Amino acid sequence: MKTAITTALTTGMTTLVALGAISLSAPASAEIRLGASVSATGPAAFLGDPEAKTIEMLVEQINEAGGINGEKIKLFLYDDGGDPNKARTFATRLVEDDEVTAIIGGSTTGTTMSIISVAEDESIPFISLAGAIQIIDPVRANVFKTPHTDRMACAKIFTDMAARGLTRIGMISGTDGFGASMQAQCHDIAAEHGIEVLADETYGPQDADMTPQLTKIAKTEGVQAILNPGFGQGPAIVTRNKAQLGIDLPLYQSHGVASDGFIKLAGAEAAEGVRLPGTALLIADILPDGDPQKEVVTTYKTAFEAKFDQKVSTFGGYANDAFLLMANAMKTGGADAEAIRDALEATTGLVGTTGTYSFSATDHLGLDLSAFRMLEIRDGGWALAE
Amino acid sequence: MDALMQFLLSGMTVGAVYALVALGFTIIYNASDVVNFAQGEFVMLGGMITVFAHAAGLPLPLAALIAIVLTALVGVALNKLAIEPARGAPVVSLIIITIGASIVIRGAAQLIFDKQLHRFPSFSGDEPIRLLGAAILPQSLWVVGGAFFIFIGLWVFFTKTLTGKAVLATANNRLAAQLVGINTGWVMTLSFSLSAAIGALAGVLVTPITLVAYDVGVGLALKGFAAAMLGGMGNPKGALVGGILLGLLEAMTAGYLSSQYKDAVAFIVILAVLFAMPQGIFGAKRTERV
Amino acid sequence: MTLLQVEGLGISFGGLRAVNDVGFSASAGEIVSVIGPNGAGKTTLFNMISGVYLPDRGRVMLDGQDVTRFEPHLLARMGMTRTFQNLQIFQDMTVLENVIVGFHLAERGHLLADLLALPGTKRRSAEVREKAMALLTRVRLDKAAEQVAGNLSYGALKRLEIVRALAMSPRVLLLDEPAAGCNAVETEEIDAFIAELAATGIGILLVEHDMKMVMRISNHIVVLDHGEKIAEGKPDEVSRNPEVISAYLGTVDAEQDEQDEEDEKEATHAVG
Amino acid sequence: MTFNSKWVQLAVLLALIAILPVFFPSGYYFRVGALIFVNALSVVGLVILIGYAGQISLGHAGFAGIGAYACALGPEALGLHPALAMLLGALVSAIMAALIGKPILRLKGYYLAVATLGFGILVSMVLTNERSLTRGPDGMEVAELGLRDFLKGVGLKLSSGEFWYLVCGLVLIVGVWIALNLFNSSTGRAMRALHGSEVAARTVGIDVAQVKLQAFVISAVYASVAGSLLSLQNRFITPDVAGFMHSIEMVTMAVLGGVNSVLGATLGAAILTLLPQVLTVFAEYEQLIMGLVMILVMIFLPRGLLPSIAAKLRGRGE
Repeated sequence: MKTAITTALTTGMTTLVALGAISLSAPASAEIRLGASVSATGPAAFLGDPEAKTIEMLVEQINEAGGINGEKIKLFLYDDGGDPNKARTFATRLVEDDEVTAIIGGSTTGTTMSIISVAEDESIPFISLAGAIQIIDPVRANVFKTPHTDRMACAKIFTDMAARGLTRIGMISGTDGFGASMQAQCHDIAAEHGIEVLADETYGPQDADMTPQLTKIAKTEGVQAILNPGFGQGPAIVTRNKAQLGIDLPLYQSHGVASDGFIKLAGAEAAEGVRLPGTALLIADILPDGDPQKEVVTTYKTAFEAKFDQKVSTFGGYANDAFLLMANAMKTGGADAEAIRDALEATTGLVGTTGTYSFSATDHLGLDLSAFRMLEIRDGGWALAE
Repeated sequence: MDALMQFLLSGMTVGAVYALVALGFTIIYNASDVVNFAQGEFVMLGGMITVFAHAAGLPLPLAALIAIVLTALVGVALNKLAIEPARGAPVVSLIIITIGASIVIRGAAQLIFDKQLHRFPSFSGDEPIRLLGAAILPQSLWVVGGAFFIFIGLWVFFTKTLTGKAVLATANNRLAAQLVGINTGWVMTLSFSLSAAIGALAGVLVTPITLVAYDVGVGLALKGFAAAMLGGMGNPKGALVGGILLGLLEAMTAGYLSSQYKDAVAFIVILAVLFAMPQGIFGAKRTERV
Repeated sequence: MTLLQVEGLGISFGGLRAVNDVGFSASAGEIVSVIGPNGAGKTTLFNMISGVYLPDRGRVMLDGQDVTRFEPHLLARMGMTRTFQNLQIFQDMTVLENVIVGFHLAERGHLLADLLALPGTKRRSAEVREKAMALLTRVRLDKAAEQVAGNLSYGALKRLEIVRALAMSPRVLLLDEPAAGCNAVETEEIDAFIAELAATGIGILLVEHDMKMVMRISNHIVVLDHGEKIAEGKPDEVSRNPEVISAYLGTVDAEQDEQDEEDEKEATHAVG
Repeated sequence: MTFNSKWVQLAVLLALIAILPVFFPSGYYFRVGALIFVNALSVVGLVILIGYAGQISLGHAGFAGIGAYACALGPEALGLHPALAMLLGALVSAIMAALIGKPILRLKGYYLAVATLGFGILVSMVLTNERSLTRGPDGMEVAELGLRDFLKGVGLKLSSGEFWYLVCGLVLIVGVWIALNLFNSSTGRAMRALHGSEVAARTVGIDVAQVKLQAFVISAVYASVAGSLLSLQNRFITPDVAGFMHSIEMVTMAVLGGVNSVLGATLGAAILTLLPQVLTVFAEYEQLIMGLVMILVMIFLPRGLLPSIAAKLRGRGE
């Protein structure tokens, strides 16, 4: 009897104390509050890690330069670990507790979708860093995104394939969110581009050997090229396994591995000739001086690599672009969520690392294929394929 | 035919990776009845430390040696700080403790190293060896060879050496082992350092194939655990056979059925085996004494 | 009339015949003791009769029905239960709860009724609680009813185990060394209690080391050695049987060692 | 006895749920509260399985996944009302648990652990791979429960956070009530008995296999309902809900708080749900701290937080 009461009281006290501990950060005033929830750890860490670093770096830069219209940006940055449930909790926290006026984040489609419902309910402008098309199709009033969609990546790849006369292909996709989503999108639009998918294999995100799948693809009659949507170690292993098996078919990777790290992991020899759609960021050095993106990619790349002693990746670029868009909208919108949203939607011709953004009421991605560049790995480095 | 050969070789390679992890489970389990869910982290540490030591300019063999020694020390620390103080705790608590330890090691690795994927060069180059129309990387032979080498080592250790028998005796009856003069504390230290060293060696061997990052341990531990249970926990033979079997199953399923469900087939087979043989393939039958 | 009949029962462990071709019978109200040196297979025999081990050979008949290889809980439903040489107490439950569990067959209702605490469940619970208290009072454990069982002394636990078995109103009760580890006073007490039980018509099968006790209360004695039945009969017949005497005299020392070793194994097993 | 500990425990829980919102500075706290209740619900199920019956499961997130996806798929594919879909999910989970529990529960210790683990992984694999049904790893949107609009219609206006705080709190109370009923019932005692000594339980007539199965099925239903509540609340669900780490998280919550105690397990759920929220300041060290907490509690408070603390307090009182 007495035990039960003590027990019960203990539970109560502990819960109270714990709940009290959350509210350590009390809101201050006269600043623009920007929220971010990215997957800095967990299975999507190599998306979220550069994203988190980029956002922190840019906020620091802009505040050092005097802020936006004289107002400093206060950043609330959370790590959702790639867990959509956590992402939703952090989104709620950003909106309800930190009272932010805008959110950047959602490294994966799952976390993005979780944040969307909060952003939409509370009418907070939100720029997502994830790829799936369902984020902006149908268009939601407050949701924007910076990366190209998976569908656009497929289109870019298929266009290049068709131009080379490669129309019958085999696919090998990762079963993680990125790979699976792109696999489905590519299937959807293959026929439009006159591409026939003859073999369709998958691998788990932690798999160590893909030779069985590749053997199957190579044995499939008529396959002219291989496409590998995925990120993480999978594409590197696929590339190495393909070389190991001596399969002499052109290999296309996705924008998911567009970083120097990929060449290192796959090995320059095995990666030679691999093509993938990438952004200007990867080829900042060889970009012609007249290129409209030259300045923005060089600025970002220099700053990031100097600060973190780590190569830039496309994903950090997405965060860079999202922040540029948001900061630009805040110049006119100030700290008012609705005004920021309207300003975002009115954005035209903003040059980012990923491409040039022009939003409209019917287009919350604002990119076209022109900014996607077909890259090829040559002599251990990136080169323009076109 | 050459397709089958390729599936077999792939299965052997992957299976040997699992077997290496599973073998690491064996010693700690034999000495303490603890299934160490942090075993995957030893593999990760082996790979990561080697990567960073190598990047710092050390020759690969020296880097690997340092990785193995450091990981062995982590194993000893794990025993002293987390396992010894909780001796006699129920299975659930021990699972939580070792999983907690794996989270700690992973968290520390993420802080000390980074979150990137890494790899170092294969030991004998990347020129594939052709075999009956199939191709295998020389590094795969290192992995398969390593698994067999460790298996034989463990088998000799447990059946032929006094120390190995002391380990088994400690697991069987700690008090009795102490009474016959076995220093059980030392046996535990030895077991954890050996297990950790085997894990680290596995990490060194497999990194050129599987690549390494701070978070690869969970997946490896899961598959290694499944392999060890399939073969019968505690038996080096079981670990080897369980690992290779699991690898072959996955490769055959990927090759002939569906690559999507290769992991599913592996687990279904494990469930089926456990229904028929509740102690795994080579597990010892225990009669309930009342 | 014959309540329990055992015919040609045998089991082997890894080729070793632990018990071979053992048979005997017990009637209602009768106390049948199984004696023999340690390692003779007494507990193994009990384990086979009570369904804990599956015998390789032979039959067990309960009330004329073949119950060989029946699971223990089915045997319990048919009125046969047992106690254990090395206490099998529900350590984390209270003393009272231990006995209430003994009433499981009388108390159990529909699972949903249990989950929702329906009135029928509560009523049965209250009834059983009362009966359990009555049983505890009988063995002077009523004061300890709300204590966690693990805290009780060894002798008290022995009594607790017997009343737990009694709770299910068995027709046949197998007692495996009920007085082991008890002092003289406690032994006498248990002794009297067993006789009392037999008088109510329960058939009792007893394994006991205390020869004085066995000779005093048994109606019939079965002697095992090396897994085989070497003698059977009334107490005075058996005690004069030369084969029995030599079996006992020959193994007195070895027996003690073996016993110690077994206890130790058990102890570590329980801890692990 | 006019008052027994079951009612005290329930009253305290009810009071906590009712009074805490007074101290909530913002709507976010309702969200955290609701999450705690959802987690606590599945953990109470595990208390029945692990604490009462002594059987381990490393795959219970699989049932949470079934419950969660029932609420996502039911309305879409079968046109069911989400509330009915939740019941359907619980039913499917119960049937699955009964089917796989039968062979699996013969296994013991680590072998049972690996078998349940396999089951959980199979469920999450099906959810990930059956794209045509579940939309794969990117997850799918979940229909609105509709109850909040109904309440609005009758004049009770609640924010989404408040509404789910209330709903999950109420379901948790019902769940705790049922678990406490079970504890002191014939079936509950049978579970605890077989936990203490399987062989002794059998000799008093307990059908051990059946009772284990009952515990497994009941805990599966708890996990399933918790999964359903999570997906209805989040309006979006991914296969992560059925993942291995989620299973581990559930077991950790149960063991941390005290696996023999319903309230303790609730406390465990509260702590592990709150910890990442409190630790956002030290995001880099979050994992490290989380792991250390797990180890330290298991070493120094082996029976779990609440029972150990309660025992200490009691010791001082005497």
